Amino acid sequence: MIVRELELDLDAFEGPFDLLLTLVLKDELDLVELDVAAIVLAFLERLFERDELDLDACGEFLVLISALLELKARGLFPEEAAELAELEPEQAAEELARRLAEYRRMKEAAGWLRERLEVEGDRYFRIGPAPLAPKVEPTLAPHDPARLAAALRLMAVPPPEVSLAHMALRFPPVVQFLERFRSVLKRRSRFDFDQEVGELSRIEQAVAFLALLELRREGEISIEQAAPFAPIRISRSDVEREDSWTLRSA
Amino acid sequence: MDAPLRLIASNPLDQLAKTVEALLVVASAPLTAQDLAEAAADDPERVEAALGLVGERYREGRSGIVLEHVAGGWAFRASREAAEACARLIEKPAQRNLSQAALETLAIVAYLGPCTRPDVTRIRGVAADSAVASLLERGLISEAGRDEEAGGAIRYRTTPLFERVFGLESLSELPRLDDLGAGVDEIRDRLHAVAEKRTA
Amino acid sequence: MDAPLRLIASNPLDQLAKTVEALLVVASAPLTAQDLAEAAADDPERVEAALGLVGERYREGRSGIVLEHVAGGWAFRASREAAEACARLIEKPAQRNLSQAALETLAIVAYLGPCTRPDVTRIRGVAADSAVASLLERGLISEAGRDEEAGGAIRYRTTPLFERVFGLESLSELPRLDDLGAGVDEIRDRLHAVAEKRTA
Repeated sequence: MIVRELELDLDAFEGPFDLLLTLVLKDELDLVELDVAAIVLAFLERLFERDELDLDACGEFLVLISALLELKARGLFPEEAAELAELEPEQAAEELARRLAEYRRMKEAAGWLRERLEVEGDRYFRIGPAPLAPKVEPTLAPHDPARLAAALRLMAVPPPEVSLAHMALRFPPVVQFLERFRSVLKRRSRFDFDQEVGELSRIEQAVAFLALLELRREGEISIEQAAPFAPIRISRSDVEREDSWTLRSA
Repeated sequence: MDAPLRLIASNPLDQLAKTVEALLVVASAPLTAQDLAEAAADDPERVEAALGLVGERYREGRSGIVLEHVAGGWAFRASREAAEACARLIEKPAQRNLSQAALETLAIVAYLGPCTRPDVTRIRGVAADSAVASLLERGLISEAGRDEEAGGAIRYRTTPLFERVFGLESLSELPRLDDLGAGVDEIRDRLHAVAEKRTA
Repeated sequence: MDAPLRLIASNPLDQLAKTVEALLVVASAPLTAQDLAEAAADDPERVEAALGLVGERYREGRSGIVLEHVAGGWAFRASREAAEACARLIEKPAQRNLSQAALETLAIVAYLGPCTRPDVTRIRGVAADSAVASLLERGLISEAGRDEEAGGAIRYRTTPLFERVFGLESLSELPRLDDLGAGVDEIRDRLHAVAEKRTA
């Protein structure tokens, strides 16, 4: 299965996956309009139509969809979202889900408004004053000048400072980990993923994992894990050839 | 009050209905029965009765002018039969070519209003500046003071024009938020279905 | 033109009169027979005839709505009998108040001296066009020449009426804002800095 040719039929887009990526990269398709979950579902459904697990396709898909998610996440959490940084990862995940649900509701409400417009399109009201309405002499009640001072003071209230604490939520570039792992593999033929990234934040670990998938896709490494949640072991591909055990044969 | 009693004697319901017609034809926004009663210096119950007469006279199909209850009040509009002619007359009604971004922003302001631009940005995930500007220009939203807690950001709310354009008697006619977001459940269900297949 | 000819057959005069009623009730300026004919996609002579029917229906004494021919064309107005009620309607207490946007614009013009619309927009962080228009209409600000440096934009200053409404003998009696800065320039700089942060 070739992931780039995966046919998608989404609200905002219809066509192959690679065209979608091109449009996103050229800024011709707004990621906010894009339902990433629908892409994942389309891929999973295609995957389960087949009996065998296509690991190459899964790896490629994970890299591509992660990149999309990363772009979308950056868009969804601009600097204003500083308060998220103070949350525990589980709370942050819950907050993410809540916001996603909130946005979906608003999107549906927008759809409702659009339908309403179509139904109500043939009702015309006058907008603005009547042509021959009586003219009003502008009369104003006395005002307290303190209100003017208060209005100006309110405009001088600085907006909340953008906290730098949420930098942890930012995504380090994948390439940073590609280089890091390549240099580790120059010194050692194998390493243990958890040991290498144990000190890092969750986000960094996730990006580091993406780097692993990318390296494997390029054929530079092989990945080995004895059981779910067991340590992930990484070995250089030239070493892998010496061993008989590879992920592909597993 | 004495005055209304005196007026009732000299002002039969038909006369009051004419006053109501006059008030509605010069008003630039829907008027409540209370507004009409105050302007007509008559009592709200009699105004309601007069509105019944006016509504009978200006009902769809009977006249080119139709009385409608909208945006919490009463207003005259053009009959639906004349919609095409009105479209030719009024070049840019507030509702033409509303972008998806503008509609989403409008939905957020309608449900959460008054709210600020950062509020809209937080939910939509992209800056809402141009959507807000276009809604302001169309008169579908208006400023509603500043949010002192959010560093003096300007807050926005929907206008009576919004209700008129969307044919709502009030914001309470919007669908309940609990009933929206069905897509969220659907995705969850589909994910569960896939997961079950997998373990089967 | 073919289309109007075809329409004439299917559109009896009474129908056209209803369309004319509809157009007049949504218009915000008087409409000429030509305007009405174009919108109704019918011919001006038939529209004149239809206007005769409409004028008969909406004449003084018969309805609260009266068709009137003024310099610019045809328009509906309120009947003379309803003049007092219309005056009460339009003189609403709400009109006597200033919106937050108007108050802010007024504060900027009063404290910082003559300034242009772009100046006000820069400090408020949002366009001030409708606020400026309403303040001009109420006579609280007036034009004060053009700002040659800012591409000839019109500058505005407060009026004597402004001083009367706010009970000031002169602008020097405005409450002091020492907490915001030592002088006008310092206050302006501070407002600019905050506005930039807010819109960033």
